[in-house]
Amino acid sequence: MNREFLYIVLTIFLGVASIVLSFISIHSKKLSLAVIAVGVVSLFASILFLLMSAPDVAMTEAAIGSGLTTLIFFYVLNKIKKSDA
Amino acid sequence: MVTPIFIVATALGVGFAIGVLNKFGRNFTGALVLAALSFMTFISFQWFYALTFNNLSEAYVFTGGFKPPFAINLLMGQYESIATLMINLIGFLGAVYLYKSLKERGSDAQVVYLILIMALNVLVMTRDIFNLFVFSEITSVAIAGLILLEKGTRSISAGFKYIIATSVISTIFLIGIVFAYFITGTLNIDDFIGISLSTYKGGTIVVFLIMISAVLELKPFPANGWGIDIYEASEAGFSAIISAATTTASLFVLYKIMAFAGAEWNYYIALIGMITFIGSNLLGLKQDNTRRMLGYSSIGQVGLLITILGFKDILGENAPFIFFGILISHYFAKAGLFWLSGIINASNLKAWSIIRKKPILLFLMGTFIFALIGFPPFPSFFAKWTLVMDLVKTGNIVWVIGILLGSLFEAIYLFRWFGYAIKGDAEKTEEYKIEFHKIIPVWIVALSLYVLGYFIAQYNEFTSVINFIPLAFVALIFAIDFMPVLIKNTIAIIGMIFYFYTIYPQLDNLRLIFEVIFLIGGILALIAGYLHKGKRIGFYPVALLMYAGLTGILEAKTTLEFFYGWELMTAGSYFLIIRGKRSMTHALSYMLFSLAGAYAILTAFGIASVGQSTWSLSIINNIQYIPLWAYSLLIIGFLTKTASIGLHIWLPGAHAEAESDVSPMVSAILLKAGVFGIVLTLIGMGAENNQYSELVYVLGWLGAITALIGNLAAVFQEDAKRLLAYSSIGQLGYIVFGFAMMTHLGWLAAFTYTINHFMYKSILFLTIGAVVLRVKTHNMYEMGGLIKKMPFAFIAVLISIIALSGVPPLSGFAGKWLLYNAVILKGWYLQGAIAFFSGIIAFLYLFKLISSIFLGQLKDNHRNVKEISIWFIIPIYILIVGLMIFAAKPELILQPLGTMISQYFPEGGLNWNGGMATTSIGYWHGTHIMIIVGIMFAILFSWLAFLSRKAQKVKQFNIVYSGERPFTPETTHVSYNIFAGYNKALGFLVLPWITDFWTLTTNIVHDISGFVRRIYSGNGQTYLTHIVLYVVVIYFVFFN
Amino acid sequence: MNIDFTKLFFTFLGLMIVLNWGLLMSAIMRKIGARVAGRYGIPWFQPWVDLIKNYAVRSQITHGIMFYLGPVFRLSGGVGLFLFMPILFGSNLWSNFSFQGDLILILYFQFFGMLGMALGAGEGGQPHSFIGISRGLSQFTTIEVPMTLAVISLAVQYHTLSISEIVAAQQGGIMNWTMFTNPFATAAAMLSLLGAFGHSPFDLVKAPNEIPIGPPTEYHGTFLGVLRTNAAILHVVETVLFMNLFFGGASNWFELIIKSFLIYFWSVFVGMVFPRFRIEQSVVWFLKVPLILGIIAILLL
Amino acid sequence: MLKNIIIAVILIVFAVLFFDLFMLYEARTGLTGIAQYYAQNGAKEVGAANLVTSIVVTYRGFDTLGEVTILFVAASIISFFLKLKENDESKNISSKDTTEILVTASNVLVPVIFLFGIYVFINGHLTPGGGFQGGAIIATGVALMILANPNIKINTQIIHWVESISGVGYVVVGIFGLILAGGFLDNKITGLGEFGALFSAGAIPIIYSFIGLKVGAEISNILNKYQKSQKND
Amino acid sequence: MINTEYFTLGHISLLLGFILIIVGFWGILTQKNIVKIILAFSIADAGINILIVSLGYVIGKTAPIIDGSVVQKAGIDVSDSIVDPVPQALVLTSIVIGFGVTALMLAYAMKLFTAKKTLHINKFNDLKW
Repeated sequence: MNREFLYIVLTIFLGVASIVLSFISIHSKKLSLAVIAVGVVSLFASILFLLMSAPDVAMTEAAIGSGLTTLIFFYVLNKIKKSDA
Repeated sequence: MVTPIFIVATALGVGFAIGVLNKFGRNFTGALVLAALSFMTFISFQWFYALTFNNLSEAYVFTGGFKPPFAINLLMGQYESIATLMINLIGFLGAVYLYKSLKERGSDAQVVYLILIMALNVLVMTRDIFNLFVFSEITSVAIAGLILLEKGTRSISAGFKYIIATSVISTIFLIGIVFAYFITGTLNIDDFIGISLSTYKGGTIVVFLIMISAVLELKPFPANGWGIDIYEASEAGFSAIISAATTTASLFVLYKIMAFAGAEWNYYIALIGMITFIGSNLLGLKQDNTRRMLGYSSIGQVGLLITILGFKDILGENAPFIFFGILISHYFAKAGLFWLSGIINASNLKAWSIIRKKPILLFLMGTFIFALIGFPPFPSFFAKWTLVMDLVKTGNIVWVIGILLGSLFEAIYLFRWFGYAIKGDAEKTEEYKIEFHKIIPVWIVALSLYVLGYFIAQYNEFTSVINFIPLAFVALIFAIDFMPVLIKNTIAIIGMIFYFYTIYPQLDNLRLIFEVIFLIGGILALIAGYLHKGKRIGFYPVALLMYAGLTGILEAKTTLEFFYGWELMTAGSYFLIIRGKRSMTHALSYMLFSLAGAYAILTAFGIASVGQSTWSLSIINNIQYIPLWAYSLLIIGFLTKTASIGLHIWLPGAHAEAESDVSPMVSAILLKAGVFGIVLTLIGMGAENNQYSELVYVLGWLGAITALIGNLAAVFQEDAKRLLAYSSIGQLGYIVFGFAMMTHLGWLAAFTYTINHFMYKSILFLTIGAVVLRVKTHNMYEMGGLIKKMPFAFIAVLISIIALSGVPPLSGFAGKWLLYNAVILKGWYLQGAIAFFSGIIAFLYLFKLISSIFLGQLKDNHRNVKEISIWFIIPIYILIVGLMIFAAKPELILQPLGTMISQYFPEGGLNWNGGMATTSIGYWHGTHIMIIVGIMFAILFSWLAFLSRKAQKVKQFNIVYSGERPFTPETTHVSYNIFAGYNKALGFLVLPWITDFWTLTTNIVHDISGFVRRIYSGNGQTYLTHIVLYVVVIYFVFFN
Repeated sequence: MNIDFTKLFFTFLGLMIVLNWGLLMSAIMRKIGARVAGRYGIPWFQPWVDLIKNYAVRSQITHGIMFYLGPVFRLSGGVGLFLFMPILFGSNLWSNFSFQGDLILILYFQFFGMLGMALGAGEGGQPHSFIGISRGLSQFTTIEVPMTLAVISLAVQYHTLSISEIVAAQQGGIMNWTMFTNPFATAAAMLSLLGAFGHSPFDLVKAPNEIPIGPPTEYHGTFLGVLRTNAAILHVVETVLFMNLFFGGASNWFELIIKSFLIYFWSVFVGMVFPRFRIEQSVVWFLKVPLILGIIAILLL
Repeated sequence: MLKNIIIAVILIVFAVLFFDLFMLYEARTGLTGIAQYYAQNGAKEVGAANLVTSIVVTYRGFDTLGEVTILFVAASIISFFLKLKENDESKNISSKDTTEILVTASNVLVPVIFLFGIYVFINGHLTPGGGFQGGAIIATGVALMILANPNIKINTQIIHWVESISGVGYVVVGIFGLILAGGFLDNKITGLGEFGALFSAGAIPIIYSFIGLKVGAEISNILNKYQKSQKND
Repeated sequence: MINTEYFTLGHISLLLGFILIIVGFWGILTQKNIVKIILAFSIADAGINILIVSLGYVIGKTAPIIDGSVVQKAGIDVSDSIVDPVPQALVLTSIVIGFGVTALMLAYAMKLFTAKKTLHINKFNDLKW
C-alpha cells in the first residue's frame, strides 16, 4: 500500500505537470518551447508507464514518443525558421 | 485453393522486396505490382467462385497458430469474397489506369498503392477489432499519401485535411476498442457477437464509439468536408479507387460492426445514411466542378448503402442482393466516371462538351450515368426495384420517398452534366488524347455493367422473365452503327415489322391498339429517316431502345417487366430528345419529370404488391393497402408522360427542338405510353363500379383544364413545332378527360382521340418538320405562301387540321361527337363546356399554323424552296389514307373498339345500325355525312368554277390594296402575334405560372443547396469541429 | 343511301326560299337601320341587284386554288347547315338530311365554312384579310362558349340531341317553349347570337363602315356573290336553329318567317343601340355575362 | 472568440461522454478474458518470458505486421513526398559546424547504440523491449550520426537493403509458419527451446530481429528524408 | 476524505489520459498554426496511450514478464502476479502508428509551408463548397 500510495502521489504530480505542460505547449507563442513541452509530456507518460508495470511501453514511448517525434518536429521547425529568415 | 492470407503475403512480400528490386527500373516494379494485384484478384475470384458456385462453406484463416480469440483470424465467406474481389479487381484496373502516374512518382508510390489495396482486403476479412483499427490506419495513411499523385497545392491541403480528420476519428475508434476490451476481455468480433456486446454493462457507449467512428469513416453528411475534398483534389484515377474500393471496404467494416452493435442501431444507421444520401445529393446540385460533384454523388451513394445496411434486418434475405446490386453499380459506374474525368480533364461541367469529339466516350459516360441512376439493364435497377418493393411492403413508405427524392437530386446534376457533354457549347477546341492504358479499364467496367445487368436479371424467378430480344436487337443496331443510314434504317424497319408480326398474336385488343401505334407508327416515322445522308451516328440505337421499351410495356406480364420497359423507353426517348439542336435544358427537364413519374409509379407498384404473392401486373387490379394513394401515384406517374397541366413544362421544348422525324416519335407515339398507363390504372381501379370517383373526378377536371391551357398556349406560339407541341398537350388533355369519365362512351371517345391524335399529329409533325428542313426556321412569321412551293405538304396539313379541329366530315368529328354525348350522359357539363371551348380555340392555332406557313405572301428567301422530301411524303400520305378511311367508315374502327371497351363497361355503348351510330340522345352517320358534304361541295365548286371559268391568275402581290410593300422586320409581319387581341383578353390564362412554379421550386432547392454547402468552408479545422460535433449530436440523439 | 328525288327537290326548293327570304330580310333590316339613322335607305330589291351584278362581273382574278376554294367552303358551310337542319316541324319533306346527324353536327359544321373562308382569304395575301380572320376567329371562340352551355343545357333538359325531338318537346303551347322552360339558356344563346351575326357591337371583324377590310377584302365579283349568297342563307338558317331550339320551332313557312324575322331583328336592334367593341373587349364580354348565364343554366339543371 | 466558446462547449459535452466512460472503470484486481489465457498458457505455448512479446509477435503478430507496414508506408510516402531534385545532392547544408564534443561522442556512441539496439530486439522475448524499441534505438543512433555530421551521406542503399530484406524475411517467416506450423506468423516453426534461454521461443528472436531491423531502417529512412529536406530550399 | 475506491493509480492515470485527450482536442480545434495542431495531436496520442495502459493496470502486480529466477519452468500460471499484457501490446502498436502518422503530418506541414509560406490553417481553404 505504501508503494502504491507513493506511485499515486507521483502520478498526480506527473499528471498535473503534464497537463500544465500541454497547456503551455498549446498556448505558447514559441514553437520550439511547445515542441519541447510535448516531448516532456511524452517523457512523463513513459515514467507513468513504468509505474504501471509496463516497461516495454515505457521504452517505446521514451524512444519514439519523446525522442524521435521531437526530433522530427525540430526538423520541421528548423526548415520553417530558415524559410522565414 | 490458395488461402486468403496470401493476399496479404503477396502484397507485403512484393511491397517490401521492391525496396531492392527498384534498381531494375520503374517499369519492372510497375509490372511486379500489376502481377501482385492480378494474383490477389485471382485469389479472391477463386474463393468467390468456390463459395458461390461450388457451395464451399466459409473459411476462417488463423494467424499465429492459435485459435481466436487468442489470435487474430480472418474470415473468407460469401460476402467477403465478393467484397475482396471487387476491391482487388478495381485495384488492378486502377493500377493499369494509374500506371503512368505511379511510375512518375516512383516505386514508393507503386508500393503504397499495392499496400493500400491489401489493407482494404484485410479490412474486409479481419475478425479482430484492433486489427481492423491497424489496417484502417494503414488505409488512411496510404490514401493521404496517394492523394499526392496529383500535383499542386490543392491536393496537399486536401491530404492534410484528410489525415487530421481520420486521426481524430481513429482516436475515437481506439478509445472505443480499448474500452470494449476492458469490459469484455476480448477483441474478437465473433466474441462480441456471441456475448452481444451492447447488452454488457457500458456496452452501449463502447458500441457507440466504435460505431460512430465506422460511420465517420464513411463520410456522413454533414461531417464530411474532408472527404469531399479528396475526391476533388486527388488524381482522377485515385478518386476512382477511393470511391469504389475504399468505400466497399468501409461499408463492409460498418456491416461487421453492426453485427454486434445490436438492433437498436439499425434505425439510426438508416437515418444517418438517409441524411447523407439526401444532403449530399442536394449539395451536388450546385456543383460545377466535375470531380467535386462526383464526390458528392459518391458520398450520396454511400449514404444510400448505409441506409440499406440499416434496413438489413427488415429487408431479410433480399438485403444482400439489394446491397450488392447498388454497390456494384456504384462501384463500376463511379470508377468509370472518375476515370473518364481523368481522360477528359475538364474540371468545369460545362467544359465537358469536348467529350463529343470522341462519341464513343459519350457512350461510356452515358452508360455510367444511367447505371448510377438505376436504369435498366444495369444491376442497380433491379436492386432499387427490390429495395423499394420491400420497403413499401414493410410499411416504410417515408423512407422510399426519401430514397427517391435523393435519387432525383442525383439525377438532376448527373443529367445536367450529361446534357452539357452532349449539347453544351463547344467553345473550347482543346485537343485531348486517349491513352490506351487509361481507356481500357473504362471499357472493362462499362462492359461489366452490361454483363452483370444481364446476369443479375436471372437472379431469381421474378426478374428472369424479362424479354431480352428487343434489347439484343438494339445492341445489334448499336454494333453496326458505323454503317450508312440506308442499311441501318432498312434493318431497323425490317426488324420492327418482323417483331410486330411475331408479337401481335400474343396481345389482347387493348394492347394491340397501342402496339400498332407504337410499332407501325414507329416504322412510318422511320421511313422519313431515309432522307438522312451519312451515318447518323447514335440515332438508331436510341430510337430502337425507345421502341424496345414501348413494346416492353405492352408485353409486360409483371409490374417489374412493365417498369423495366418504362425505364428503357424513358432512356431511349431522352436520347432522342437531346439530339435536337437546342434541346439540352428540355431533355433535362424531360428526364427529371420522367424520373419523378417513374418513381411515383415504382412506389405505387410497391404499395400494390403489399399482401400479394405475385408480381403479376394484375395486382394493380386489387390493391389492398392504401389503394387511393397507390392509384393517385400511378396516375401522377403516367400524367408526367402525357404532360398534363402542371407536369407539362418539359414537353413544348422537347418536342419543338427535336429533329424533324423525331418529333412525331416523341409526340404522336411516346405520349401514348402514358395513355396506356392511365388506361391500365383505370381498369385496375375497377371500371364499372369504381370506388374512387373523387380521384377520377379530379382527373377529369385536370384533363379539361389541360385541354384548355394547352390549346390556349398553342395559340400564342410563334414557333411552328412549339405550337404543335402545345397542341399535343391539349389533345392529351382530351384523352385524359375522356378516360376519366369512366363510361363506355367516354372511353370510346378517348380511344378515338388516341388513334386520331396519333395519325394527325404524326402527319403534322412530319410535314412541319419537313418544311422546317427546307426553310430552315421554326418561326411561322418567317414563312408564308409556301402553298405554291409545297402543295403536297399543304394538302397534308389541311386535311390533318380539319381532322384535328373536329370539323365534320373528317374523323376528328367522331371524337367530338362521342365526347359530347359522353359528357352529357355523364353529367360533367362544365368540364364538357371547357373541353368544347378548347376545341374551338384549336381553330385559332390551326389557322395560324396553316395560314402563316402556307398562305399569304411568299418570302423572298423562299423563292427557290422545293417540295418536302419524298421520304416524308410517303409516311404522311400513308397516314392520310388511314385518316380518310377512319372518316369514311368510322364503324370499321369504332365497332371493334366498342367491343373491347364492353369488357370493362358493358353498358352504354353505341348502337350500330349499318353506318348509323346512336346513343340514347344523339345519332350520327359518318359515311352519309361524308357523302352529302362531298356531293354538295362538288356541286358548289363546279358551279363557282363555271361562273368564274375565265378568272385570271395573278401574283399575290397584286392585291386590291396597293402594290406598296415597305421593307419591314419580320416581327411586323401580319402573322406575327396574330392573335394579339385574344392575348390581351385571355392571355393571362397562359402566363407561364406553372413554369414559374417549377423554376421557383428549382431555385429554392438550389438556394438551399448553395446555402448548406457553405458549411464546407474549406478549413480543415472546421471540418474537425464538424466531426466532433457530429459525434456529440449523435451521442445525445442516441442516448436520449 | 337511297336517293330520294322528291326529297332532293324539296330540299332545293327550301334552299331557294331561304335564300330569298334571307336577301329580303337583310334589305328590310338595312332599310330600318337607315330610317333610324334618318336616311332614306336602299330599295327593298337592292340585295338582288347586288347579287346579280356580282355574278355578272366579267373580269375576274384569282390568287390560287385555295383562294378559289375559300368561298366554296364558305357556301358549303351555309348550305350544309341548311341540309342538316330540320326546317319545319312535323314535315318529313322539309326536314332535309337532319337524320344523318344531330345538334353536335350542326354546331361543328358551322366551322366548316369559317375555316375554309379563313384559308381562302389567307391565300389572297391581303394583310387586312389576315387581321379580319384573326379577329373573327378570336371572337368566334368565345361566342361559342355560352352557346355550348345552352346546348348542353337543352340536351340535358330534353335528354336528346336531335333538333326535331327538341322541337317536338316544345309543342303544345307557348309556355312549353324553351324560352320559358329554360330562360337562362335562352338568354345565353341569344346573347351569343349577337356575336354570331357580327352586327354592331361585334362587327369589328368586317368593320363595314370603313375601308373594306376583313376576310372578304380580296374577294370580288363571282366570289363576292357566292359569299353574299352564303350570308343570306346563313342568316336564315341560324335564326331557324334558334327558333327550333328556343322558340318552339315552326310548323309552317309563315310561322318560320315571323319567328326568324323577330330573332334577326333582335340582333339588328342591339346593333343600332350599342357602339362597336374592340376585339379584346368583346372576347371578355362574352366570357362574362353570357357565360355566367350559361353556367347558371347548367347549374339549375 | 465566439468560435472558441462554441468549441469549448462542444468539448465540454464531449467530456460528458468521456465521463460516462470513466464511470465504467473500476480498478482491476485480476486478469480476465484473453489476458488470463495468455498469462496461463503464454509461456507454455509460445515459450517467451516476456508475455508482451509473445502477444506482439505471435498471438497478435498480424497486427504487428500491419504496424510495420504503416511505418513502411509512411516512410515511402515521405520519401516520394519530400523527394529532392536529383542533382541537389551535392549542395551542403549551410548549418553551423557542430561541436567537437558531439562529433566525438557520436563516433564513440553510435556503435554502442547500435549494439544496444540489437541486444534489445534479440532479447525481446526475455526482457522488456523488442523489435520496436530496438529499432527505435538504432534509429536514434542514426539520428545522432546525422546530427553530428549534417553533411554525412547516409548510404541510403544500405538502409533500403536492410529494410527490404528484413521485410521480405518477416513475410517469408510468416509463410513458413503457415506451411510448417499452425498458421501465418506462427513462431513454432522451430522448437520452442529452453524457456528463458536466448535461443528459445521458436522464431520469435528471428521475427523480432527482422522487425527491429525493419523498424530501425524505416525510421532512419524517415529521419534521413527529413534531414535531406532541410537543404531543399 | 477521498473515496479510496476512486483513488487508485488506475483511476488517476485514466483521468489523466482523458484530460490529455480533451486538451489535445482543444488544441486541435482552436490552434491556427498547423505545427501546433500536430503537437496537439501528439498530446492526444499521449493521452490515449496513458489511457490504454491504465486500463490494463492491475493494482500491485508486476510487469508481464516471467522472471527466470522466480519461475523455474515454462507453463506456469502467472495470472495472479502480472498486469494485463494485452493493452501493453496494443499501446506498442498505437505508439508506432502515432509516430508514423505524426511524421506524415509533419511532412504535410512542410509541404504546405513551401506551398504558401505560411502555416495558418485558414489559408488552406482553396477547396470548398
